[in-house]
Amino acid sequence: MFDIFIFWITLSLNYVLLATGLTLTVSVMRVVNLAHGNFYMAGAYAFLVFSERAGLPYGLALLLSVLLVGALGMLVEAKLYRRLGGRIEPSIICMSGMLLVLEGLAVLLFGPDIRGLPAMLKGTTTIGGTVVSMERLSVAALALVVIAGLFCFLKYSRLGRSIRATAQDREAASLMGVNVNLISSLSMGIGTAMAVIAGIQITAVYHLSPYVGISALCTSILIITMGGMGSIVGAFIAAFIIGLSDSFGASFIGRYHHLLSFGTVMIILLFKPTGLLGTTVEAKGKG
Amino acid sequence: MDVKEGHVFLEIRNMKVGYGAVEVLKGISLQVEKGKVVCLLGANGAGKSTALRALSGLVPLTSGEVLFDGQRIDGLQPHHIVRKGVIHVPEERRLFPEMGVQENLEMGAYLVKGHGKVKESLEEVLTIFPRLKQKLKQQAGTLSGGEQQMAAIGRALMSRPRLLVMDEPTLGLSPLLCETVMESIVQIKQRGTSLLLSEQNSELALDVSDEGYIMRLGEIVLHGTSQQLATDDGVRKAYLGM
Amino acid sequence: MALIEITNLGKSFGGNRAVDGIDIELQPGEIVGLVGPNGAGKSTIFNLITGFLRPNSGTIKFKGDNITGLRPDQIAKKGIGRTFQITLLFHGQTVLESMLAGHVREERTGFWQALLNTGAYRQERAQAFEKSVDTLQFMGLTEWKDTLVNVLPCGLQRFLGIAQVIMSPVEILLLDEPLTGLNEEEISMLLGKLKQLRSQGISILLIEHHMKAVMSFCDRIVVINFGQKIAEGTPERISTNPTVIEAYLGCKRGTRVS
Amino acid sequence: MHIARINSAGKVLLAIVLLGLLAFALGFLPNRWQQICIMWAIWSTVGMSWLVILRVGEFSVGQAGFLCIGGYSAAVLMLKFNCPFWLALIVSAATCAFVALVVGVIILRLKGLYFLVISLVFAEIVRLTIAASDYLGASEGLFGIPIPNNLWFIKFSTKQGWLYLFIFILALAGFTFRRMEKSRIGRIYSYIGASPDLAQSFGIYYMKYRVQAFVISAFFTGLVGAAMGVYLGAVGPEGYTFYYSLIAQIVAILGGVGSIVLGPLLGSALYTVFDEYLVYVPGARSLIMGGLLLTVIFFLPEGLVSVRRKFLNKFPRGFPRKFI
Repeated sequence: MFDIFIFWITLSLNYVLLATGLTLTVSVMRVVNLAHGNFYMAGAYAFLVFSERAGLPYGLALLLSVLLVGALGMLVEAKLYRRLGGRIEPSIICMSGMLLVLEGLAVLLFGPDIRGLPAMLKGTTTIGGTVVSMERLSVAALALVVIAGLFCFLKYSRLGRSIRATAQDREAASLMGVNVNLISSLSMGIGTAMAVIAGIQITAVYHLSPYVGISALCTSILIITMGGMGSIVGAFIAAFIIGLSDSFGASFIGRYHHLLSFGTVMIILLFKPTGLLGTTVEAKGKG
Repeated sequence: MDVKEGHVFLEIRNMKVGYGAVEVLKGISLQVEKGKVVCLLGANGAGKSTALRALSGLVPLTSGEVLFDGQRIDGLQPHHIVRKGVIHVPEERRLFPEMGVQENLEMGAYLVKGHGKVKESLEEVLTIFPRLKQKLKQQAGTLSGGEQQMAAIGRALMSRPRLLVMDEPTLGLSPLLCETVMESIVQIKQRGTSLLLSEQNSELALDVSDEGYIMRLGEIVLHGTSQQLATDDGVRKAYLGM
Repeated sequence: MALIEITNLGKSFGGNRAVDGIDIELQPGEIVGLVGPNGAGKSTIFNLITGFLRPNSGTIKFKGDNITGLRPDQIAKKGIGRTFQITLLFHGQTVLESMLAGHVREERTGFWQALLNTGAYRQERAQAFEKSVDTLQFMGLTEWKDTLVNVLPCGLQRFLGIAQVIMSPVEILLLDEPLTGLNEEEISMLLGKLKQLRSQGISILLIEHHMKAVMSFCDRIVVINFGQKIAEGTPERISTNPTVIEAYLGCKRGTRVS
Repeated sequence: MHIARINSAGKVLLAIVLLGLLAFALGFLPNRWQQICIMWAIWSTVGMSWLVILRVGEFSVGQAGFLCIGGYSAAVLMLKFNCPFWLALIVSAATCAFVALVVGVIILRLKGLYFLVISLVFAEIVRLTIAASDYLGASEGLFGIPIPNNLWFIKFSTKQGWLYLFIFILALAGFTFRRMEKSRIGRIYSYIGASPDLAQSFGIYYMKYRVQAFVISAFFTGLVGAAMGVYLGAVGPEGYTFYYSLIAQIVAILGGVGSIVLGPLLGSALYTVFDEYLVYVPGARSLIMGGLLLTVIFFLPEGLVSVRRKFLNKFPRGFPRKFI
């Protein structure tokens, strides 16, 4: 029981990372980045290369893969997405294209098989008389640190503030002297980096294959639609709800817990089409 | 700045702007001298907003040039124009709704380096708009219209503009609030900032400004000192078409 | 009985009262102008009447029926036609194709008949076609009928907007700034068409900033400011009303200190 | 303008006979090419169905869900209820239409991004739920679906028979969509896609037509899905991944979204030929399809159809809805 509880916390915190990353890109780009899940997958493979093939220590490998894939995200925003002028359909198609390219590359380079990722810490420890795996604890701790760091960055730093400003009113932000194009790339980069961290940690607990991107994408979509697109606090709450269904659900409700998550989101949308805390991208976009 | 009074600070030469086939501005020219308040008057749809938006780089020009302090600024991106000291208070305020008032003001000082300077500017803004003092933590989206306008002007002042461009600062405000806003414009002018403002409320605008331009259907139809314009029948004509 | 009767209409956005207790009445055959400075709440009133927004308070009656809170399409079916301030277009369609949209609500044949191209459907289609050709002729757009709407000159897009609305019988037209972007010649042409429509028994409620046109064209003018009605009356009386002049020109500093 | 032009019955008849003969002739191609033609017909139909939803202004990434429901319905009906093939096809398609109705009423209230992402999640949830059900064979899926009885000269034990069936479905879908596009229904859809507000101001209740389009699209997708399931003889959750939803999008976009029939036909031809020759290199398929999508969106935004259009010097229609 306690074990599942720890698992819930671990999973949910990583879901927060994953979904906050997507929220960040959505609120600045106004389009859901369909390739988000595949950046997550790509990050995990990058980590695999750095830690196993290159034999780098855990922390360095993590940092390198975050930087590498984060930079890739920025590049995609600056070189591909921006050329489409913010129109939704072409952007979605572009992102679907990216999704396929990343998946294809992963299959070509690493093969379609399932792999495991090294854990940050191994072994177990006891908390209050219960044995808990160090792996899960460390994963939860790292996620928490990153979330707190991101939160402080967005809340208190000059750059973080300009990201929020750009998300709330792009034009007004440019009138404050903010280079909104740069901010867009940066948000995409940070959002992607979040996905990478979540990817490395979640796939270490589960498994990694070139096809894990879609389920990560679906999870993060469920979370951000439930929490309200663009709302980071909403994403936080929703991540814990979806995490609840994904961790406890499997043991208490049975194998239909996905349906449960989906049903919950549908019911919330039925009564509040903008999600729990949505200040909706839609409403802003359409004035 | 060691530029003397009377020096032409901003110059717009034959600015044309169009959206698709529609020509919104049919070639307007105007000048703002250093330390002066210039108002751009006209009824709805005359093209005032478009002129100001084009000036600060939000809308591309079809032709013409904009010179600020002797340098061309047309074709630059908005944030580059801001860097030169031209600050635009957009129509309908456009505060960042989910940020507090203080954060909004600090966003205004985005380009200002140094914590002390920002604090100084904040103090200064709060002496101009003492009402904002109690509202610093309140979310900007929940302010009343008048407070939002004050916050918007305050936000623009935070970066110590050389030229302040205001688009319809009294839009949707009650007469009493309009006057408060106009008082603040006088104060801003006294601090040596040049102003270019567009207004529907011509009586008030002419009262605080030195010079006025009157626009109609994308053209400037009248130009003169504020005293001249205040007594001219052309103003009434441009507005009411009577 | 009044054609449209609006009582105590109110609408707030956030804490901002955009429309604040407005009463307007429109008699059959009347042309009423709705004027006021930018942001006064005129377009909001239109959106409330046509169901695109739901009022917080007040009722809207059309020929005695309460239509408050109905959907836009239900209101349109009752014979209330409207145009939009920013001309909305069916991008990618020709003028003639988009004209047919205005006739849809008149058509009775259903999905299967349209799919199977039955006689009744064909007949109705021919009627719709004929009607749009006539209407285009009336609005002077015949030569443009195969042009894509988005490449149509801006002024003519406004003509098309009105043409689409009158494809089906309407009793009242709500026109949101129909003259914006038109040149003097087009303005007098459009006003001529509107007068013809009125002689066919269509009432008009009009938002417009072109004061000259409003003054010469409307039977009655309602002036709105800050979401409230500040004056109402014939054009002559409105043009000399000091409150109205103040709303447009503003007042001098210091003359109104409380 | 199509309204004035009335096709003479003779011309239509001639076209049908010619196309029928062409389809008949396809049955004598080598096996591999028959296979390609089958896939071509399948993805053309799915692409067309996808476009119907795009016409009302929504971008669906959930077509895999309906293929999946269709395939599984047919499999269950034939395996567990000994239902005849033809009945199974119809019932499966109807099931999809019904699911679309129920889901559509909720999710079509959402606009733009919300609809898009929820449609994606919908398809994935359908798949995961099926994979969780023991009755539906869990992750193994259902297999051993019986080969349908012969129909007249069409033998379902050969590729030829299936080719004729899929071409028939394609023709049915193509005919329906073509007629829809040319009739008032298609116009109403594009009115709604172009500007829902304006359409509403003319008395068009847009929810009704949005749901209608969604249901029609699901019906045809389900029909193809059912036939495809029986054709392959097995259905499994691994078969109906997100990639299937993307194929619908890929064929329509490759071909060009301006033309509801011709676009998917062209796009699907390109796709299936590519697919047939790439399937043996794992990963290459995704990579090349992704690259193709990016190429099209940046260099040929109107799709293959526009190549023809450019020659005919017509205005391209482009995406039907201006979003922001």
